[in-house]
Amino acid sequence: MSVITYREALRQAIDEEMSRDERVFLLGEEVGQYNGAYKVSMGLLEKYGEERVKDTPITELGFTGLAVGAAMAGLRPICEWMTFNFGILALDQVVNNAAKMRHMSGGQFNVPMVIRGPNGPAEFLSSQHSQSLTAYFTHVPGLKVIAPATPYDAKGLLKSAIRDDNPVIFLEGELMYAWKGEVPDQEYTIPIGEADIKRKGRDVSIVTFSKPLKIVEEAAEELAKEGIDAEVVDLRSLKPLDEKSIYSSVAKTNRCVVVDESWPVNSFGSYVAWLVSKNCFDDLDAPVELVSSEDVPMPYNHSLELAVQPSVEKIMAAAKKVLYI
Amino acid sequence: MSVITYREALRQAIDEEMSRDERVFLLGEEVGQYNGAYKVSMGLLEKYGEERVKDTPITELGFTGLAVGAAMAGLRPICEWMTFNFGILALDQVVNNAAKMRHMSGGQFNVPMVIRGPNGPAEFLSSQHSQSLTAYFTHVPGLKVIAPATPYDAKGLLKSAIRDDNPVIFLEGELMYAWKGEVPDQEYTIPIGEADIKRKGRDVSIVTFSKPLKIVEEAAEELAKEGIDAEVVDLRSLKPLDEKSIYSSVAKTNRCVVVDESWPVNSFGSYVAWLVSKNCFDDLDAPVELVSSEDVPMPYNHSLELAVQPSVEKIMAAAKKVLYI
Amino acid sequence: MSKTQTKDASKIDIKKYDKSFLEKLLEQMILVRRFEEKAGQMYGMKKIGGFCHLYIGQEAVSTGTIAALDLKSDYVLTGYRDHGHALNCGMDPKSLMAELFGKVTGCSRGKGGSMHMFDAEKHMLGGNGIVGGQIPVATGVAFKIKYLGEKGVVLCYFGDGAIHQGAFHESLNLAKIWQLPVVYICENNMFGMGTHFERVSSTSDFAAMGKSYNIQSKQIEGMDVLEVYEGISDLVKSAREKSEPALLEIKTYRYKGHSMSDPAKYRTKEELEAYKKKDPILILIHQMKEEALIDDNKIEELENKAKLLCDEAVEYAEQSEEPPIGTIYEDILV
Amino acid sequence: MSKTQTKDASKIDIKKYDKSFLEKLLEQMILVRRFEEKAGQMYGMKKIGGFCHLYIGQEAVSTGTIAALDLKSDYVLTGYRDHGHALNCGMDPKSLMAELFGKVTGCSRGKGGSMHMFDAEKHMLGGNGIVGGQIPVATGVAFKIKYLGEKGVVLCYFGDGAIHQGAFHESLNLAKIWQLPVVYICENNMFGMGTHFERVSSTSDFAAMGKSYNIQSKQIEGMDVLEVYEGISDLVKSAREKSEPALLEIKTYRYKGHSMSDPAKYRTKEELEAYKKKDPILILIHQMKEEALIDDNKIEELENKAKLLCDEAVEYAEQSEEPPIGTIYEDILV
Ligand SMILES: Cc1ncc(C[n+]2csc(CCOP(=O)(O)OP(=O)(O)O)c2C)c(N)n1
Ligand SMILES: Cc1ncc(C[n+]2csc(CCOP(=O)(O)OP(=O)(O)O)c2C)c(N)n1
Ligand SMILES: [Mg+2]
Ligand SMILES: [Mg+2]
Repeated sequence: MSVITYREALRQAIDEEMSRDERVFLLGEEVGQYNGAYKVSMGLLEKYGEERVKDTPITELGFTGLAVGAAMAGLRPICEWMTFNFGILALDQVVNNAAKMRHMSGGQFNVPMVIRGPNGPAEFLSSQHSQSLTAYFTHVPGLKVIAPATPYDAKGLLKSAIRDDNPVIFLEGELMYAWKGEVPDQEYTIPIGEADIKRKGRDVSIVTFSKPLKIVEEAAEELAKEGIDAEVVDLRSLKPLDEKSIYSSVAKTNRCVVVDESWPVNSFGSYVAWLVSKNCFDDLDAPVELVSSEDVPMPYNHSLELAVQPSVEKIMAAAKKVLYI
Repeated sequence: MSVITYREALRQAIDEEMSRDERVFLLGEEVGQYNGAYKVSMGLLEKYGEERVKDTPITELGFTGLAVGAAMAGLRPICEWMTFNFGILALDQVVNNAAKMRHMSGGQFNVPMVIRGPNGPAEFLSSQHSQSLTAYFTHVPGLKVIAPATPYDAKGLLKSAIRDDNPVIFLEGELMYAWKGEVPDQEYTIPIGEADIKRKGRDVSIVTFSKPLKIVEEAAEELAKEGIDAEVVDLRSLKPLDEKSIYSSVAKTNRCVVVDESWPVNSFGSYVAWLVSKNCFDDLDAPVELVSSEDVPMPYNHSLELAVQPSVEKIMAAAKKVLYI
Repeated sequence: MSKTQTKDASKIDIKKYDKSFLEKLLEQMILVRRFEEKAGQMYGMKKIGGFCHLYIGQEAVSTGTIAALDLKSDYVLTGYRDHGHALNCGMDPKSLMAELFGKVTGCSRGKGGSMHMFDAEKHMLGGNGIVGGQIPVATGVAFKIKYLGEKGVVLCYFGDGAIHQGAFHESLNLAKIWQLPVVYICENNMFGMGTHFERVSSTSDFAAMGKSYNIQSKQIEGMDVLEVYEGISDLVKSAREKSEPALLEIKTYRYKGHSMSDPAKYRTKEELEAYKKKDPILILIHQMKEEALIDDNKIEELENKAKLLCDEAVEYAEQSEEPPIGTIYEDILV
Repeated sequence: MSKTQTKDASKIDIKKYDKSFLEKLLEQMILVRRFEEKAGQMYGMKKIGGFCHLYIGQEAVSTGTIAALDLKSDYVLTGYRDHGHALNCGMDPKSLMAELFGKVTGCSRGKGGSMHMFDAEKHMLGGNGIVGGQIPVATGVAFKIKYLGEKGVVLCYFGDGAIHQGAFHESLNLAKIWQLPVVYICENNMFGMGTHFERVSSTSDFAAMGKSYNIQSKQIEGMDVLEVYEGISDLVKSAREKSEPALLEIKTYRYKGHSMSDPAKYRTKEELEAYKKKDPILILIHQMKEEALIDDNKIEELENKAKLLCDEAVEYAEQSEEPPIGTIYEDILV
């Protein structure tokens, strides 16, 4: 085991898969000479050359569509969006081509590509640059969606995503790149579609994914100090979703809080909250709570932007609420 | 009262507002000389001239952004998307500019514009042309979202939308344009944000909006024959959402089915289902059911496309399920 | 069409071509024409639903351009008006008609319909319903050719309406900076739905668009299939040999409305009749006859063959099964 | 910069300008420079966070172009590198600095930050963080001018990186077919983040892009503010008088990294030093001095004034209140 950053875990995954399979290539803005806006692709241009590490112009729609075509024709592109905010410009190619090509062609074509980059709120960036767009992808059939929160999960899942024959949306986060964690020295992959219980507990299930995992874990620690034993369910994979792991946790705790840093209205988190409400109806001792960002655009001012997002306090309050404390 | 089509109701609303306020103009593909792909704008070019009825090139991103700028600067554009499927190309201008301009400028600029056109499944069009993208808009703070299902509601709400100082997304449907209904001969508007109980009932609340209203009403009739008295709550306005009307209906019936023709995963319908699960926790005698489209792209074959979508039978089955029948 | 007109129109010396090559071009154009007529008829009988965009009038474009390809290594992508391209790629009329009927034996298993004809083997990569949506995708197919060091070329078709879409411009820039072997073909049939292209375009020479990216570009007439063939050939050659993109605007005309539901009131009968006089099938027959390369018997033979293929296609489609309901869950994820 | 170089660089006869006009240009450029230096300093002190894109080196562009406007009827829109444009529109440095500090007294009430400077009264319409996102919006502002029969012009700024975005191309076509009074200004500072424009562009003369839309287009140098002023003036005039769009590429250079977090390793020190010799402030001072239109006292006076304004701005920002938490629910819907 080595302790490495989330950024380095991603880099290793890409590096290993590029050396394993020549059809894998990386494209995006600043991925090459600049080594990535967030340095995820550090050193890859040097190692694999300009043929396989492509700096693109700032044309998200164009280069994402190019990746779709390359994938249809047999390559395995990793398409980096500098941030998912800019991916909205490319959404047509994702929703109408990547996700539907196999369907429209009656199963003749696969689109084995990964779209990855930071999603969700960062810091001091105001509303156009700080938003979680998870729901735009989980809503659409034909895509897989992954959102790991630790270096271990990130590496193992990114490798699986690159090997997957479907279009996979891989959600990272600016503020997560520097996070550290243990990663095995030998090769491994993590299957897509399996949640991970990050903390075992009996009193309340806190279900989350991506960046909020950290504050969920902190909240669980704090709750423990108050004698409340929270179970932390990290979804990791949103689509396909490991419903079983969620339900068996809730069957045990009878209480559920979902934490998703997206806006609340039809967020993926709200969907999970409904799934639990419906499928654990007889188990639940309290309504499922959702801790989300406020339904407002992200302000630049730091106190405001913190106030807008989920926090340890808000998660603790929600946990206590479902426990009627 | 006159009986007119949904299409004609929309046309009247646009016509009346264009003659009331010179700043109102209409732009989009084929809205002028062709009188609209679905003939909503019939006769408007002739009446208002080329200055106020603008045929655009096929550049959704460009002309939607143009409408945002015109609105910021004081006009009141009605921007027609030939269908919402094509609006994905314009989404950046909606999410990052229309919805956030007021916020980013600290309240200095309003964006009084309406984006309207058919959304949701039509017939025989396969997956790129037959999808409900409601969730893409309801998810985003800074937009209002309206989805009326009768000529009366369409006219009254479109007039309110045009007068509203915010960006309003107005969802119609190809298959609804020919629907008929009574509309007053004198002028009226309907306030945005009020649900309408389309049928009173005691046994189960069926909450819906847009095109599914029709099959919900049919299902209610069928259920009535079997002695089940369904209340039909037509949301009409999704954002802002009239939660009170939903909850008071459920408080009465203790059962709830939500019908939304979108894909299920984090659909607006699933959000409403969660809201009800949470806020009517003590009232509910059964888990809230969601009747949605299947989580698959729309096939061309007609039997398949019908199988994919909500139907009278599916709604009846869900109603019976929550009644444990 | 009068003889003088034809002579004026044709700048091409037909004598340099093999008779069999010319016959093949004619055969293909006749097949496309008859197939589309049949599709229109079946639409009228409600065997086909939804949007159905016929290609009648434009046959010379896809026939003349695809004739320059070797579909073992080359590829074709187009928009929703795709029946002609599909047939010219050698797809079986049966699988097309069955697709139009929504049958499970259709090329896309009844999932795609008129706008989504695909054939992986024949290198026909669709069939795309979003105006301009196929342009970046085609660019990506060309990227794969270059990446793998293959010798192929991609032909990417779209209409005069698509040329203003950002997707087109972003693609051209990518294709140029990476020198990708793709020929972008703008089939300018004068209208995007009901809109004459001049009402929404700032130029009437779309070659200018390519030139601003330093891409080899030209505008040609598209009613004479040989003119089209010659117009594309050098572009295909330089794309293949030098790995570089090109843009070709081909001026053409559709005889029918935009789709089956469009009465096409936005143009005059006279305009339509004038174009019908420049009919691509008539032009080629006329040219071949002038050089005694074809006679009426042969034409009748080709017509009969096309008719038979189309009749068989309808019969096949009629008799094929509907897709089982369970297939709604198939063809989504691998 | 050596005298000969300056003479070569300047094709402009400075004598035809009023001294007060020239002083105003100099004053503005100095103000922008000192403001940006102060912003950089405050960023280092963590008073400012996030992306902060400084305009140092490019002053002549916004100063020279906005000098040709009448902001009672004209409008300005730009991208995220917007402090210079905001100051040149006459926005108060205090409201800018307060915005950078995230204070409620900022022009955007602390909601927008560096990338979102807005002033409805001064006709500064942002400040947009999405590369190319402002281009259709600016086109819409020009649409409103024409719709209401006003006499205004819109200047729409963006970078060399933005010019490949579909949004740019779609806008140019719209502006041309509807003859809208907007001048698109590509500030080509050679880099989009770390990417030299030649690596991602198929042309090194972006005027070609405009010409393909039959839009009046030219490329000029952007280090001499008078050259910029003269370059824009006739375009503004024809936009205003004939209601037609134009495209102006202005070659410039940014001295700092892309944003505060970019060490700019992708370029050489020599390149940077060479540009610093063509510094827009130095050039104008040099030109004015040669004609005895300014002396060191006056320069010092302008410098002091700028310094004072920036110091006051910082003090104002420091002392302003944080926005109350409840304001998160404000400024969203009317
Ligand atoms: C992005 C998008 N916008 C609008 C449409 C609706 N639409 C379908 S075809 C068409 C006209 C296209 O014209 P053109 O590109 O000239 O092709 P043609 O139909 O003439 O072959 C339009 C507007 C669409 N399918 N996709
Ligand atoms: C659509 C979009 N893609 C990517 C980015 C990230 N980004 C911000 S600035 C920038 C470079 C832009 O360069 P240029 O247009 O030349 O402007 P400059 O920074 O040189 O002023 C990039 C890639 C963005 N903000 N928006
Ligand atoms: Mg056309
Ligand atoms: Mg630049």
